[in-house]
Amino acid sequence: MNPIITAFVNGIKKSGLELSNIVVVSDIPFEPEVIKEAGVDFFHVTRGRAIAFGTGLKLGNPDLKVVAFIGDLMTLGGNHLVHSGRRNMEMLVICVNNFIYKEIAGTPAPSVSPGFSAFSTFERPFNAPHLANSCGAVYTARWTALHTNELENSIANALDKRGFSVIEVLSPGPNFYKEINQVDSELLDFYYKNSVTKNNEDTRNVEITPEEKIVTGEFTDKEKSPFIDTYNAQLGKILGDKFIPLGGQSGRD
Amino acid sequence: MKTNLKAVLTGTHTLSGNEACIEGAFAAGCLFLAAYPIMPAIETIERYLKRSAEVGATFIQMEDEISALAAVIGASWTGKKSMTATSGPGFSNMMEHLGLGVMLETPCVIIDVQRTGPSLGIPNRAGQADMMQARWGSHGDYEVITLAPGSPQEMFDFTIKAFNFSEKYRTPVIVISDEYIAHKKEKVVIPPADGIKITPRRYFKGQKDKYLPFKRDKDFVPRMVDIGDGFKFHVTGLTHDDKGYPIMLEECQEYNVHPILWKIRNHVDEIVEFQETGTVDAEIVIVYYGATSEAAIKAMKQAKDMGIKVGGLKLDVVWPFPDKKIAELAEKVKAFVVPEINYGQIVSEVERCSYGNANVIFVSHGEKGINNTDDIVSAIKLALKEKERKKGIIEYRSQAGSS
Amino acid sequence: MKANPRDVNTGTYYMDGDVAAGYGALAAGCRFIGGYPITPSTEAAETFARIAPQAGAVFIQMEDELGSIASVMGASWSGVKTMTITSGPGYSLMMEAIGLGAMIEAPFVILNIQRGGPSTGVPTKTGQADMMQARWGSHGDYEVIAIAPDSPQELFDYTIKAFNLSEKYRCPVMIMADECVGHMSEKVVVPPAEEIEIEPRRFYNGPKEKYLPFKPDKDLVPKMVKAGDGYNLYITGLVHDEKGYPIKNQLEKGKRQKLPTRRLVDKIRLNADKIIELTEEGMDDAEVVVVSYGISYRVAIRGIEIARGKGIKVGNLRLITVWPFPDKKISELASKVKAFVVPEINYGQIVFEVERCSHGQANVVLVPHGGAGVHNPEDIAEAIEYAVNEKKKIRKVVEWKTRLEKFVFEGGYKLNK
Amino acid sequence: MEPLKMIEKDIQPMDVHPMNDILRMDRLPHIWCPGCGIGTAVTAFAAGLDKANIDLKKTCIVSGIGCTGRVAGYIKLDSFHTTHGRGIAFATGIKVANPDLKVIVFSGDGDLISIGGNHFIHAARRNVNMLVICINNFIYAMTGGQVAPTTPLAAYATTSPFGCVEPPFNIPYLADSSGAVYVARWTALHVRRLTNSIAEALNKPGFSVIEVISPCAMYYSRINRLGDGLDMMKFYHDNSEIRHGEDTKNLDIGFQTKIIVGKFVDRERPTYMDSYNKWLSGTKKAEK
Repeated sequence: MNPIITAFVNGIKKSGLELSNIVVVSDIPFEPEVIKEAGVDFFHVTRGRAIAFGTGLKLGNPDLKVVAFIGDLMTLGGNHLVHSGRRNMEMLVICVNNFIYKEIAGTPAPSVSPGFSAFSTFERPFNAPHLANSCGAVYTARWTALHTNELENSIANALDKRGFSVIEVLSPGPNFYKEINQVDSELLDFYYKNSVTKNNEDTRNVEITPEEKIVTGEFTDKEKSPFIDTYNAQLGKILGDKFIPLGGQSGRD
Repeated sequence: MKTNLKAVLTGTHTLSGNEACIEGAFAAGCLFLAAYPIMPAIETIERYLKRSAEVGATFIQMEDEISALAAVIGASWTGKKSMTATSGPGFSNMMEHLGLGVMLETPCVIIDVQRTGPSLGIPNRAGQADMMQARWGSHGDYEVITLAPGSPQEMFDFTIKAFNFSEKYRTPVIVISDEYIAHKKEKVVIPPADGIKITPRRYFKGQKDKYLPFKRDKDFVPRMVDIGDGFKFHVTGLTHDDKGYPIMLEECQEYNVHPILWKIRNHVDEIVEFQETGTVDAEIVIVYYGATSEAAIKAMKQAKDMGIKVGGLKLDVVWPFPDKKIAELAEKVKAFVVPEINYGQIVSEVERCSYGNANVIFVSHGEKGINNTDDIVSAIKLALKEKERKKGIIEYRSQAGSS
Repeated sequence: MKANPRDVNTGTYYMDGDVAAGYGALAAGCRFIGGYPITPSTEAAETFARIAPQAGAVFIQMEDELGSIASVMGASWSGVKTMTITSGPGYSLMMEAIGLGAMIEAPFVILNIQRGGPSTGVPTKTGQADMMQARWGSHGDYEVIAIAPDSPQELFDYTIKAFNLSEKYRCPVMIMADECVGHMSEKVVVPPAEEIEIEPRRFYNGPKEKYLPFKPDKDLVPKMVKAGDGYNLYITGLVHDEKGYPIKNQLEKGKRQKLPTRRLVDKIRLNADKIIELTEEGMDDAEVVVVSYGISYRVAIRGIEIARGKGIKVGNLRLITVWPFPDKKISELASKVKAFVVPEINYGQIVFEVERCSHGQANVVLVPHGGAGVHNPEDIAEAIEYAVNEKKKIRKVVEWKTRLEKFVFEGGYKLNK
Repeated sequence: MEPLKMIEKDIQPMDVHPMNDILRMDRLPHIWCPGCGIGTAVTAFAAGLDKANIDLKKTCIVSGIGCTGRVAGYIKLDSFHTTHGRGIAFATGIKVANPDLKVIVFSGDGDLISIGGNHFIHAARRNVNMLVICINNFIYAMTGGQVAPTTPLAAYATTSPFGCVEPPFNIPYLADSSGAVYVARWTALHVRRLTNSIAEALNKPGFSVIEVISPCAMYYSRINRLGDGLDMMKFYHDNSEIRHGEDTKNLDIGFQTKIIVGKFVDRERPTYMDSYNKWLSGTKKAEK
């Protein structure tokens, strides 16, 4: 099984949350067996819209714990990422990044995702943790597919946070259905040799460049009022008793 | 107009539909592609990238399909023939900019490699369910030209045609193929460069200060200039006058939008292309396009062997629809059989244009996709059996498919 | 089920159509609207934002239309009734997601206040040119329900009905109003809650382990649960089986492969008779029938009056539900009447459907209008007069040359003074 | 002193407006309300174009939708008024297809940062050579005063009738963290500095962003009872502070709080076309 998915499932278990309350929204199709084993609800939506879909789930039922998987390197869904960060929408985003290997290795990449190998190898990737941090995420981290244990802990920590959390995972991208179970040993070896863990590093310094080692770690961990709290506080202030706050079962039929 | 010699790979090659499409684009003089990778259109982008350096063409992978088409329209105004390639979900995302392309009257080509829908559907299975979307997908009134190739060779030819149409009528043109043709490898003959007819861009040749970006010629098509040639023109997606300045009046809306439709509607006869086989004395005519061509041709043969008088009408240009041709055939034949890999799209157009003069039998999706020869043959038999003139489409549902 | 009194602002108002739609949404029990401002639909979003928090509902302005419709579908699966509000350009952006909505069978409503198009067009003025887009705009095969209200009161009533239909058939329902209706101020009566009929969500009540998210009932519509209720849902936009698990392409092996997507179209097509709502008037001895919808209907009434004044027998058919299209009704009428006259604020959309369903038995005359205004009733009356006098069967849609067209292209109208 | 110099140049005989070469005089008067800051920004832009000493023939301007989206229609360059939020994507196509052109995207906060946010961050990441001028008036004005991603917390708008509940974007920070090479912020009051900034950025290779804080007298200040355009200008005068080189993360704007302006980022990074050409020559070599 893909180490990220395993780490994710273990991470949820470590967090001690009620599994049935967790909803995973993803633009990558997971194997149904994985979801069954994890015991969570799962939505596979159109490319790039996982975060926006998750926003609706969260506001429709504020008791849910939403996890969004994005596997498109924030291309289609970049806007939803920055805006949800700004709102501090309570959700965990796991961004699976398969771009880097090709960027750095400089050699023809293994065909982790057919068709993607030749594209835009000259483009600089996002510094995802920094971007997330700059638009307001309360928790950012980066790990590789090799750091399964750290990733598990990180997922458990992030699920504990109230606010928008982003974990970037460098991995062969499960862009297509069949690849979800495959991991390249060559790639893991590459991660092993080329990454260094620096917790609490300023996100400005964690950009991935061909010259330097990949910095992994937990970078941001701050407290900020999540969207629903801000919403309830502001509207409660103005509307007083007339306002029915979000959360609990109050607003639902 | 001469084509870039390096761009034309004269000779006989074994190419997949997607590859042939790009060769066609290069032969037509395409120099810009903006796209976002999506199954099953990826090979077009790969092929383009592989060949772009020697052709001198530019490529950019945009962040989504919305921006891909926006970039294509922008690039087209710099004077480069531009295109994008996508599949269903991406095509849906492009809908807003299809409208912009129509309103700015920008020549560009969109390749839609259809897959099974709706939504994410089945990415590696062929479908033909974007046909109506190609015509009606964007808001507001417009007409498009859509070509439906049925083989890699046609992918090559039609892509060139698409560029020519787009330059001639200053409009986005859609080449709607599908996963089957896109991945099918076949012999493709690429003629010498001087044997390829290229329609040049209709440039404005007059005085700089006299240029009006939307002043129409007699055929309702306005003339273009390139950015950076000093014309200092303005174009807008708002309803505009000849100068390209917005005017929010009913009269201007009529003035602007009606001719955009006329430039296609009044030239339907010049645009529409189809291939007829044995329709002269046919009792039944199979109307087909794209991936179902193979099965339809096979079915035609089988039916003929059984002694049935059956003809075929292959739609090369699907939009604008060959209304007149269908209406004319309807008066002669007993029924139309329309196989499609969807649940009824072009068949309703056939129904419309047959004016109740012929029955319309629809061979739906079929659980066999493109391999539905036997379904088509059975449908032909059903059509023959049906003595009454039925109102509405008769759907042939294969035995295994009925539940 | 009756509406919740908390959601219903009972009373008689003088309000515009957009506002009425906002009131209607809340009365229907809408708990979530994800929207993005776009003229001329913004007032509906503003209204909902103002009245929602007091009823425990929420309005969020998303970053774009792609986000707003995705959030709406998410909220729908979280167990609440949802809607999004937009106009042409935003509607075009939503196309991909509408396919997802059809596929995951999320009930939600889209309010589209149409404006003059294509592209940015005329944002502040009316149009009816998104009608075909509503049916065909997303890739792949699916069916939707589309309703065309013609007054603020109807925007209230039919917003509620749209919610009811979406819950009943678990499909996206479009309210295809236009700028004229959206910005028209009229009397709107909001009835007491007990007079408003609400369709509850079709929740599944059986044992958890037996739940199959896409196992249909007899009417081909499956039952729903809420995310987070422990059903271990697997919902995907890929073609899926009853469990919701994606199915793979097996066609390469040359086998037959039954696709469950058939049900998505059948659940509407086979229930079409129950869904379709029409009004007709003066049909008994009609020689010509005017088919119209939305604001064009109200203009057509005047056109018909003029024609009737000249002694022509005209029937008036109004499509309240535009999709699914009333094939049978048109076909039936076609065998009785001489011609159909279709006034619509576009250059021909629904008219082609009328042409299709008339099966060559009646002529079809289109009275077009490019948008940014409504028809001149005289044009409609003249088209009726022409239609009744035309002896030949014409094998195409006759496009009536309107006064506006003559004025602009033949009357020497100068746009730039 | 630049606007003055422009006038001097054309001072005799004055039968045409000094900005005749840059503005489309046949489209005036413009649509902006009294007290709006967009006109000021356009004037500064026109002066900046003049000062930048670039070939105006090879310059084009792209706008999206909105009040600021109309700017392209008043500038006498090759000008494009495109769809909502897609100005940058459209401009990317122009720039990549013809790298000789100078491309300017002039649009509003809702257009560029809300619906166009994705194109904004991606173009910055790619470092596509263009200048983005973003008018920030804290609200969607064209549609009648809806909440924007720049509306300060607790400020009122028609779709946040009980106060905005979403923290606003810090546009310079977003641009900086996505990779823009030149980031500045001015208000509509800082005409001279804005002009200089525009001229400077026009000659800067790479993705440059200039945010212009502008009063919206019709919606933002009316809904929030902040007076008219002049009152807003007074507010900017009293409450803006120039801090060049300030760390972009400190540039948040609250409701009627201090506004820090200045040039914050000015750095070098290979542009998209640089990387593209480098890559292209690499592949060409590899083929040989």
